[in-house]
Amino acid sequence: MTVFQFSSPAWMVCPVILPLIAGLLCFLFSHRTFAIALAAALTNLLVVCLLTGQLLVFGPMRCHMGGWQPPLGITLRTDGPALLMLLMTAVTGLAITLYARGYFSYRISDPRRAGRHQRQQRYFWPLWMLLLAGLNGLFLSNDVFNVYVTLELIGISAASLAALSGKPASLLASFRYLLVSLLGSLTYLFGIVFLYRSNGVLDLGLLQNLAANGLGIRTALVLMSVGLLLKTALFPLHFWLPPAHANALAPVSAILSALVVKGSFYMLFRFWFEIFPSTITQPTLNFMGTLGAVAVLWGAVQAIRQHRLKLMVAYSTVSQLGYLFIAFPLARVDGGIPVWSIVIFIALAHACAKSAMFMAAGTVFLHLGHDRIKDLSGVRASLPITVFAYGIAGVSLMGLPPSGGFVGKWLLLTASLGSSQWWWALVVITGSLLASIYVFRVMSRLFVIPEGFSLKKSEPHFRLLEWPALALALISLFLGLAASWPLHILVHGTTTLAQVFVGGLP
Amino acid sequence: MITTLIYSLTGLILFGMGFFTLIIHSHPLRKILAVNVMSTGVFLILVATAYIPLGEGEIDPVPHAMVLTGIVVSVSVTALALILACRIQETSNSSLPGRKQQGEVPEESIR
Amino acid sequence: MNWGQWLLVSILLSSFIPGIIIFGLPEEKHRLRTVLNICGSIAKIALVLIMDIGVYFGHIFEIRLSIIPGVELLLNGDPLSALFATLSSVLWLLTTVYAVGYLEGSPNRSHFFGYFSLCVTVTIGIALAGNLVTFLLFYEMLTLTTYPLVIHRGTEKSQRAGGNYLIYAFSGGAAFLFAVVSLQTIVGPVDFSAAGFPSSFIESHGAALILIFILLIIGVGVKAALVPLHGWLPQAMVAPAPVSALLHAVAVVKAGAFGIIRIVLDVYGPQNLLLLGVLPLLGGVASITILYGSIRALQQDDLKRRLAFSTISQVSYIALGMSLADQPLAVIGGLVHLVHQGLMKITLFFCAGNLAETLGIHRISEMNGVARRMPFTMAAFSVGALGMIGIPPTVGFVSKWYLGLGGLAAGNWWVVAVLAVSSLLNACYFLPILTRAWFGKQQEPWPEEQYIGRFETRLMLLVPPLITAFIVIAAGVVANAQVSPLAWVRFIVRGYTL
Amino acid sequence: MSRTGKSHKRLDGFQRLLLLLVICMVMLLGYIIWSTPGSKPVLTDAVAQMQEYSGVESPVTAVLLNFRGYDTLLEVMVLLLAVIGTWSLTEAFFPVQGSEISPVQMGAVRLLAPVMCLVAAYLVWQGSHLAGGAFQGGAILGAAGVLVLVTELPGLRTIPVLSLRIGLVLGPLLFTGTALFCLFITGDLLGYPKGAGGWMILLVETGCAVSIGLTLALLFAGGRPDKESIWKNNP
Repeated sequence: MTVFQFSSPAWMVCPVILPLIAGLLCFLFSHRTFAIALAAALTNLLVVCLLTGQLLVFGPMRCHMGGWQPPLGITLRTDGPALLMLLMTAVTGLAITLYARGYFSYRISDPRRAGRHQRQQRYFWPLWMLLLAGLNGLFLSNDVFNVYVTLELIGISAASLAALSGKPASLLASFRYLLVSLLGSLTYLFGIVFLYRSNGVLDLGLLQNLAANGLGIRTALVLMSVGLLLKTALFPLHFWLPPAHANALAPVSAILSALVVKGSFYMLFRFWFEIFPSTITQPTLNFMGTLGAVAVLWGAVQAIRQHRLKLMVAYSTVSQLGYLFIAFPLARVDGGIPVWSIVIFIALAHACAKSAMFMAAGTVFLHLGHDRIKDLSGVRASLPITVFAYGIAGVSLMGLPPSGGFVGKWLLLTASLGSSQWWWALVVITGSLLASIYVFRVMSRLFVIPEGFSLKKSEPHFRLLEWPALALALISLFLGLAASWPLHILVHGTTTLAQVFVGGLP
Repeated sequence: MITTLIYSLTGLILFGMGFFTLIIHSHPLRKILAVNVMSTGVFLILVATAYIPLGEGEIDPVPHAMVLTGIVVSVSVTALALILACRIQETSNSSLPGRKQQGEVPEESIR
Repeated sequence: MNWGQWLLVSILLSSFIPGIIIFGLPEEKHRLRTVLNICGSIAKIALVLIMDIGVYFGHIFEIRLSIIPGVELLLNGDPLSALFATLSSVLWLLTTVYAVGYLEGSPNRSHFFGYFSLCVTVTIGIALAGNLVTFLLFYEMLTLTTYPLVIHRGTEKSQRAGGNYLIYAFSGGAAFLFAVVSLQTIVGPVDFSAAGFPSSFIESHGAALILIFILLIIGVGVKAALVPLHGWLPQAMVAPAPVSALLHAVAVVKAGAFGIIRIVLDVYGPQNLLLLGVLPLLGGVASITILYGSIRALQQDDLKRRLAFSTISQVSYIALGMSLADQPLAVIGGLVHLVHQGLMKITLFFCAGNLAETLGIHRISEMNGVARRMPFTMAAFSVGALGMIGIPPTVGFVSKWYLGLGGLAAGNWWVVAVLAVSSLLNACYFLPILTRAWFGKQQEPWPEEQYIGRFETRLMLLVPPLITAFIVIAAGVVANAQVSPLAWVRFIVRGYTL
Repeated sequence: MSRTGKSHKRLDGFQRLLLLLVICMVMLLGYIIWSTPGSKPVLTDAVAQMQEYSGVESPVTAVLLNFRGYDTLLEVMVLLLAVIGTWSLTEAFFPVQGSEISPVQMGAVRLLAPVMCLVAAYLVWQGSHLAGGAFQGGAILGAAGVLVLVTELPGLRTIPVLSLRIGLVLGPLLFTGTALFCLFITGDLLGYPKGAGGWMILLVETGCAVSIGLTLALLFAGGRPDKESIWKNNP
């Protein structure tokens, strides 16, 4: 059948449909849900690898849903940035799936609350699978309204996941998260209204070709951007993020911090730099950069001030998201760094490092029963791998070589100094220094083995908790050495306008 | 044309009212209702756009489909948010029996 | 890959792989761990010697790995890197032997030796780095790998010291990163080469290049403990003695000094620096550091702290030599002091560790008559101390001699003055220790006498300082021979057109 | 009641500022809407042209289930997601005590429920050529479900949980299954084979209507069912 040929664009639907089916099955059956989810995550990774191969051989591809060409139908398409995001999701997702298994089975082994934890696990898998489907759908989508639907899919499943722990704090945080996410997507939908009024099409490819600069388009862009920024938690709109991320179960925190915020950011970025690059003015970009800079510094300072490990990691997410926006004002540097590569790099490195860090924090929490930073001494003795993973992830967050975070920061620095906008470079450097403070504030506790400390033998369950975190941390580390790889994919497959920004690479 | 405009402006005002309420009120139920009013406003404008330039009784089906989708999403989120609000009330004030007094969520609980 | 590239990789791996294996070893496997360590370090010395011979006969060792455009990892074996690599690998072997003896019976040894090996890997990486990006990579990694060693004891005090160390080191790293990126945007990717970058840039970007030079020096100056960036070093004395030896003689401080050498000779090039007119600045900072370190050392009663301030002072001789970069003799003096200071300082730290470990002596005031109890240790200590003062025929004399000649050749009388004053100060803070130890009378029992056996202390603690002390004298005596640090440094300097 | 008193309080400074901002925003957007006349949607013509190939006569249904069927597929998942989310949060709670139900209510529900089911079925069926379809039908079904729930009628409550789950998943699974089936037949996800569009859409709509109705009713129930079935051991 032609569908199964290597060159068939129909492979593109798999990253959406497979997790979708897995989610349904996980909901339907109460046994073997992990097996289903694992199978879906593995197949997803395989298919994404296949899509990457496709991209390298054939270039960007499109798949028309139902065979209907735009403007009538919905189109999925793969290009460099989309595929990198898909790869990021697939790899991180697989690790998180394994980690979640370890996490839940460890908690269920505690007889006191086994029922509750069993229930959490029961609903975690379908929610997570549907979230995965939503994320993949978002990255692949080439239709404004379809993006809205996937955003909703992501938003609702993410909020439900955040509420899963059932503790009052997490319920409150998740309620706020749900409202914010709904508000964000409503604003986005409002933007679609203006877009549709002005142009009458929903397909991104068609919108891109319209040289539209009218009032309607601008309003649409403003509204959609505000909606997406709310979901991305850029500085003044970040208030919902730390409690939601910090109070969730550890695998959920990893998912939220590593993947979910990236989804809306990715769309924002697409709109600004691929679909409507001519509508955006440099002052706007500078404004976004300023917000990003404030986010970097403010988030880091807040992270330093936290007393709980998970809250600290959550604030670090606020800070790290700021770097993504500092890339904005640097996008138009003549002959400079391709902005796609900067952003993609920071996003990839952050996804791996942050999920590893949240996993490590979760393991520490499970081990000690709390995550107060001042009482973390001696963890290294019983959880050496976790502490190691935490350290490596921290290296990437600090942007030390040779991690992926370093390459991202290097690109940022080169772009800002190359265009004589040295103040961005100062912010980046200061942010890294602050990051080193909050990372090492915890690290120094974890590392120290106080005198008279008796070694607790770690339980066998910890294996599934420790190794996925380490694997992700190592990936984030070696991402820096293998940096030419993602760039290769990026250059190979970007749609025409994006190529303007990627131009200049070999 | 003027009909469309009236619908659109009404939708806009609903959106604004909802937004204002959403920000100033701390009560979860009010927040949920506010968001619902906002989404109604957006849907109204969206439906109104379906009607714009044709005038021959022909309508654009795409906004209809979008509104339908939007409504479904809104229903789902509202349901989830309501139940979440109930859970918050239950856990934050476990002395209250059951869920009879659905409106009685402590005000300071959400801000 | 040709054999030269394999050689470079295996030089790094010879300590990296043992390090990784040691991390995985259970705590109880002492013997296996020791065997791994020793084998690794012997293999490394052998490999580095092969490289030295290759470098001497003009073979080019080079590996490039392009990460992104403008960022390239480059490992490069040139005479200068061969010098530092040889020094590090030889001293690593001795320190490893010493550390095995020193830490016998203490907990968390897998952890310690794992990071110990990584630390040396990174130091060799610094030696072999062929451009600024690679240097930066290993330079930052050095901070990360030494941090666990500094806080190894796990006490509140060591944590504070570790935190301070990190703040200094990361701030320096940040300045360095900023400077490297700025430099690259101006002159493009720079490999370390004898010429430096084209001098045409000086006209167009003079002020920026001066600023970048200052930032670069701040970046490496933090590790080289130039005043006022030295604050972390005395505090880091809370670490175990082998770590202090490593920090002061082999890895951290030397990495900073080596960075200064690289920046002056290979990144900017002496000619460019003369045009920019920033060398006197470096010379001034170096002189202040030399005098300040010596004066502070005078005030210390704690033996290790005195040695620490002495390090601050002595390492700046290297910077002083570099500040006269247009004078071959001064450059020779500075470069050779890289080796000589390492040998002398490691001897002193080994001995201080022996005193602390065997008798519990930490303060100079407790050292009365200790030479009668531990004659060999104190003999080694004396050799090191005399070397520091610069008494012939030790190696210290050789470096100071060349530095002074360079200063005279440049017509800078103050260089000689600085050298003279600092030698005087060196004598002031070392000679009292020696007199106390040799001629003082023991008044009270040793604070904590732990080892009583056939020798004055454990053999593994005794042999390394004796060897280094021997080298300190031998390398001074045969300085003019065919094979000596000085000869190699001359070989290096021949490669530059000064 | 006491709570409503709060809204009569005078607005404080922040709130006034906000009000002003909101009014400005509304006026600005109103001006934009007023000043930018909508362009003629490109899509209307496209839909009209392709209508005959879609297999249904109603343009809205054609857009929903054929041209933009992928959106609808995801949207059905959103509904299911709401159920999963609520089930993960809490247990179902039966809102009305048995004793409070009046006989009139009982009788009315007994009469209404079957009629509503009938209407729902009709709505689904007529969706192919008029206004109507799975969502409308599902909404009526859901309303019927709610009515049954608030009385003591056995209806929904005796259904075992597994069947409930199957009912909930039925629509989405049928939809996905159809989409994949089409993928294998025609090479396009949701690309209905020629001539088969009509009945396939009807099949999907029926399944979805059932699931949507069940979903709405269960959302009303407000949580996951008990071990064996819903609401067995309520206070």
